[in-house]
Amino acid sequence: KDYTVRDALNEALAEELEANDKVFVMGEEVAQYNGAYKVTKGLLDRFGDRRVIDTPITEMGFTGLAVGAALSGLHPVCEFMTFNFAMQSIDHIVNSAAKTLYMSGGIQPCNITFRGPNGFAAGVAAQHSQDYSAWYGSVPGLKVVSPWSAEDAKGLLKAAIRDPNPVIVLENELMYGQVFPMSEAAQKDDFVIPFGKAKIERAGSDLTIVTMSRCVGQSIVAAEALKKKYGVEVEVLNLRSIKPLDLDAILKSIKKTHRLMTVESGFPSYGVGAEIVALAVEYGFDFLDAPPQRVTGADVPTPYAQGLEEMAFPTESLIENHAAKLLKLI
Amino acid sequence: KDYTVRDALNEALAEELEANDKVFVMGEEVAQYNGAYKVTKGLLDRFGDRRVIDTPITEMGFTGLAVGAALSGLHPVCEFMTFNFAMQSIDHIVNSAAKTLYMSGGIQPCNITFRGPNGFAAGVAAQHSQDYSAWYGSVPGLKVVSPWSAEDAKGLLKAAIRDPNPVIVLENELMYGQVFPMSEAAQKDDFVIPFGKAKIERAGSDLTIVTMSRCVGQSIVAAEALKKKYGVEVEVLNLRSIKPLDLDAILKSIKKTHRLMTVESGFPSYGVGAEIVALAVEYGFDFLDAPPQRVTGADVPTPYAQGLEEMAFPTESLIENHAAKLLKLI
Amino acid sequence: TLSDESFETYELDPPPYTLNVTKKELKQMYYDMVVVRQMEMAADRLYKEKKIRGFCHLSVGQEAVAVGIEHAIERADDVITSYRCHGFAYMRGGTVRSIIGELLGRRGGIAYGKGGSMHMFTKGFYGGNGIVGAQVAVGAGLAFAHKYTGRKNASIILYGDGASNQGQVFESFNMAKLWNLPALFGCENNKYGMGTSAARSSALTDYYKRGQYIPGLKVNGMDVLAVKAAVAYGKQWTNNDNGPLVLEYVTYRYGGHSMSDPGTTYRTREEIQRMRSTNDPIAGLKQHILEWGVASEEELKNLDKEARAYVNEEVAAAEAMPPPEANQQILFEDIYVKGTEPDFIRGRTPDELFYFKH
Amino acid sequence: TLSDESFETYELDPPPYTLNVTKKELKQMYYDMVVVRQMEMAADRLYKEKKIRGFCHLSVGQEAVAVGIEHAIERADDVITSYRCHGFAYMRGGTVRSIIGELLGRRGGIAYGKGGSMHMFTKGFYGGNGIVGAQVAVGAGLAFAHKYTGRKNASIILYGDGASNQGQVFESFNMAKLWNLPALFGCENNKYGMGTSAARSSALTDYYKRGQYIPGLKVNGMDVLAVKAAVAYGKQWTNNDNGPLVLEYVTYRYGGHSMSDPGTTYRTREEIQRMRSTNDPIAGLKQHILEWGVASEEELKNLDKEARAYVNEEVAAAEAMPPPEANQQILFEDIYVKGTEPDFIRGRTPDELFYFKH
Ligand SMILES: Cc1ncc(C[n+]2csc(CCOP(=O)(O)OP(=O)(O)O)c2C)c(N)n1
Ligand SMILES: Cc1ncc(C[n+]2csc(CCOP(=O)(O)OP(=O)(O)O)c2C)c(N)n1
Ligand SMILES: [Mg+2]
Ligand SMILES: [Mg+2]
Repeated sequence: KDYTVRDALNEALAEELEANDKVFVMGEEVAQYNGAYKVTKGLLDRFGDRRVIDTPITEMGFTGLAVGAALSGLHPVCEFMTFNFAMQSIDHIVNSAAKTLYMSGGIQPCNITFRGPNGFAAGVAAQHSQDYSAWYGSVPGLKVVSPWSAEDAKGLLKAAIRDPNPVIVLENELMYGQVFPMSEAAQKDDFVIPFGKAKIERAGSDLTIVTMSRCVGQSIVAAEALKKKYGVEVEVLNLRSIKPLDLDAILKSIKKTHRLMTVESGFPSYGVGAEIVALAVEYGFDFLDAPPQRVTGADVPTPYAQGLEEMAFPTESLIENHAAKLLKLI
Repeated sequence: KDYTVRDALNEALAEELEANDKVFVMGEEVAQYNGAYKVTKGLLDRFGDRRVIDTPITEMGFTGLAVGAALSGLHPVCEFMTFNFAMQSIDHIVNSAAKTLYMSGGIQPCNITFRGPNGFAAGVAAQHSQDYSAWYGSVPGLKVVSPWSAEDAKGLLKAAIRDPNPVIVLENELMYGQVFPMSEAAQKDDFVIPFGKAKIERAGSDLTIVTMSRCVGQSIVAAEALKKKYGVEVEVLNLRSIKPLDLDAILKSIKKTHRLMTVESGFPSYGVGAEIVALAVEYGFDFLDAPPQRVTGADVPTPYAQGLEEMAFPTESLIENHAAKLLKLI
Repeated sequence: TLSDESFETYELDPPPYTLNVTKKELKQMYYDMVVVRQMEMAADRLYKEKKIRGFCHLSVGQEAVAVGIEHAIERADDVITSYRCHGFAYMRGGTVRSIIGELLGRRGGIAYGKGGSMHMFTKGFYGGNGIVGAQVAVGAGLAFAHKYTGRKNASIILYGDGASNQGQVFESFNMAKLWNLPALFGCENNKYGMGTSAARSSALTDYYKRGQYIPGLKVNGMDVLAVKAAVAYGKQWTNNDNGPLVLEYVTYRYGGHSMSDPGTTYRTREEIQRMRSTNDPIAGLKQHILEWGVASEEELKNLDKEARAYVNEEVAAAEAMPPPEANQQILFEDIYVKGTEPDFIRGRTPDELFYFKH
Repeated sequence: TLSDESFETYELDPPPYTLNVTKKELKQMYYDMVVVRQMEMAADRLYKEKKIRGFCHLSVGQEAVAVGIEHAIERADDVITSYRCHGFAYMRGGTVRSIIGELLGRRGGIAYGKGGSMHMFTKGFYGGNGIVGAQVAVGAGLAFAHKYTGRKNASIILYGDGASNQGQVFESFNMAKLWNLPALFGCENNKYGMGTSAARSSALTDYYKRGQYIPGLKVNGMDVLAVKAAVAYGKQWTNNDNGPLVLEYVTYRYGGHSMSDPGTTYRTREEIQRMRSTNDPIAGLKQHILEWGVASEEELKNLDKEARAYVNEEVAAAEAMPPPEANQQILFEDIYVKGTEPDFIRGRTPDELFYFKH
């Protein structure tokens, strides 16, 4: 059966709401409006306004409130209309949610899930386009996932809700409408994807691309083109989990391909790719036959005009082209 | 003449307040209390309460207000008692300050300086110990500096105040009381240090240590010990500037030493070291004879107990030891 | 003379209910409102033609706020608002061509195609801000700067009924009162924040009272003259060093929240229809103009035509403008102030380095 | 009977000025306040001996707040406060040994040496929060959870006069009122936030009125009985589904803001002396106890002694406790819930990897 990513997220929420009364969904426009991007569609009708709650536009306040509810034993799913707005409440995510278990010496857990679209969308300009993967990925006490496919979306979100720690689910608005096949297993209500395990979406022997979220699909397209044009086989590793990172999978792949390229759409400096490359050389320097390189967003606030916006983020052809360069095919 | 870092910062502020009426200082306890860490000591007495302003404890509000004043043409110096509290207002730093010039197509500059202590201090536990270098370093539109010595502190802060862009000055509480010699030139009121240039604090030929802030001093001590014990010469590069990074200086040094180690006290994942290592291998893979490696803080919210806290951050002996390992001396 | 229902006050003497306006200004206000509406309708059309990307928040129904404010202040005063900013950008001196050009992502747009619908700036106009509530604290800073430099100017700070709950609004109120800043906070209450009605977002929907220790003034935001009178009074208030004021402009948005919202799932079509037919700011002023014999029906029709022709021309000119060239030079300009850029900026790959010539 | 000056109200009927307390409870309250003070004084001493590191915020002078609150609520109610938390941690069931142990960074500390002075948690006590104002929104969430699960319990949410200006306080007020949460917000007004007097930080220093649309109750926070009465009344109020209430506990901190602040640069020694000699909560209760013949001077002296002996014993026990072993096992435990950790955690170098055994 085919699912959009949106459907998969919606199903994950519905199943978890159904399974556990401690789970509730809270955020701006999640209830009556059915979600700004319709991810929570139908949940209010089905579960009522005790479980599906529209908040005022007060990110800091409702994030703190959700964290408090989690400390008290509930399992909130806190939606940010986009993660850009979570910058107003990042203090609660980091200081109130992520650090409390540790600061309390282990006596005060915080089972909460923060979710919403992350990164750029189409034509929404600088303030609505930032990618926060690396920021959240740096914070001990958090787990951070970034789904690509519909299965990823369902399995990771359900795992997030069940995980007793604070988990950040970084979705992607441009993926909500994309359709993916969904396995029988994934359609069941017990389907979860374990954190910290990357998935080989395309096996290959000549180059490892480590990537996440929307860039996974772009990288697969690029890999197919590279195969067609040059006969090379690129391995595409879908990270799924930003924290913890699957170091094993990365090392295993570069042991095989001896070449590494990362693809992400965040800013280039201090991003996800930097960490992957650093880990790869710290632990796998001798496997590498060529300089590992990063394909990223450009170091610029996102411009509005389409032609400029396109230059600010990786495209399939850019990925293909840079991989070909790295492989010295061009 | 000898200066503490605190004196150097204080002098920088006083000189810039003196030089330009558009400059004012604002923050919690900066005026009557003379600063939580006494960096602004005497400024209220000297410049009055129009120029040196105590704010309520409302980081988001006063940061936004300072940004507005900057948009209007003033040159605010906005102190955070520590950068941990700036998480409450990071939206203004990123979305209101850093991105506005670009979003406006270049017509609306924002000359503002954000400063305050960053990173861990002694025994202040998880919520008061975070290092934000990599977060701010990732944001286009910002410049980010991190002084080590008294000269750094004075020259970089003055350059920050004069720079027409938003600049983040990441100080370090543990350094405020440290004493450094200050050159004649640096004691003058026209002394500024250009952004984007790293400084070789100790020249060497066997290993490059790229580091910043307090870790510069620790790395120098480690380098001296390595020299004594093993006769090796370690080059210590003080980054000074986190954004932009001095890629040239890093490459030049590894071209000479063929080995790279980074030292910082932030969390290990997605930190400053990752970016340095990634740049080094992207652009200098072939110069490197050994895997570049990172020495960082541990991936843990900062614990209170002293023995644990010590395990959470690099020490001189840890730096020495890991460098010796990297050089295969042990 | 303004209607009795123009104002309600909170710990404040009401503004005078009489107001001197020249015939010329009345016609100008009428013309301005028509231009703003025409411009927004052009944007609506262009959006539906897929020529405008991303978000696009229109102010149809709310024209009296932007127009009334501008007619009460001077160029040296400041205005700041949210993403729903086209009308303000126009009234602050932006041309329709540059505004529509921006929506179309053209190099000749008001932000050179970099900002889009939500981010427009011009002299005395500080955006066009995309983060709900952020502009309130920034706006307090504009007022701070006026006071710091001893200028007798007001800062007009606009935010929505939804935004009014943001904590930084209260933080700004507190500082503005403590420091006696010349800030005219003003909630543009259009009854909804996206799909959430005021009563579902706000424990107290008397937005003009929410300054608590700051006097408040509620004004009929569908009446451009009432808006002008209120803001003129407010400007006087701050000029006299009375500190901040919290205004509430009661208005209504006819369309959806943004172009992607049909705007009819959370309110009835009747409600919208009723507002349009009984409260429309343009129709309202028209009636006054006719009643007071300022101009004839004929003359107003001509003004309508003139406005429409002007907007059409400007839109055509905007459509004719080229987009910014997609090159690194243009992509990377204006991240930093010219001449103070780093040596280079990194693009998407290690090869995409753009060096500035200093 | 409480003094006439115990309360002031805002859109609220005042609580009864009479209160039934057993002799036993009065003595217990006295004892509790003395223990808290002795504990804080022990912390002061240990800090000066350099046995306590970092920040250390004491509540000497403010004991009646923590003690009065606990005597008005049940274990199943919740309390949350700032870093100035030792007294609350004790009243919520933490032992002096575990609290002092925490300050000393011992494994037997209430947070196993990981939290230190600012971060203490126990059943029904949610810290010990270091970020000014953050606990207010979190506290609203505790109230939300009570309501969600249908429990008739109150959440006592404490914050300072300085913290009261934080925007999220107002955001929390708004949600609490909208959703009718059983939240007893309470500003512990000790007149200063660090070196800033209330009037320099707050445009309205009537903190009990700052809920605006939430009724308020100001209570003499130097009178433990008034605090108990006010909180009992508040708990009744929330139990009756009346929603939130904003309390103000007017109190005073005798010492500096934290151990590094002498506390005498921004206020006069006379002011401190006056508060100590005329308003001390322990002396105040003592007088009542004597007046009402609850106990003799002798008995109270014995209670004092008992409390001091207890605290001394506990402090000695705390000093005898070992610090946590400095190993990776202990360093890395409790970052994540046991059994749900990642495979490994990275320490400071690529070699320092700690693997969890799942
Ligand atoms: C901090 C933040 N949260 C959420 C959003 C998404 N958002 C954009 S507009 C809006 C509604 C605002 O309503 P209101 O303040 O009433 O202004 P109006 O749109 O009615 O003019 C929301 C939720 C945002 N841009 N910023
Ligand atoms: C967000 C934030 N800003 C600043 C600080 C530093 N700080 C700690 S306590 C304090 C004063 C708080 O005063 P008040 O709320 O009155 O509480 P009191 O200390 O008097 O109990 C400040 C500024 C902080 N911890 N968090
Ligand atoms: Mg609205
Ligand atoms: Mg206080």
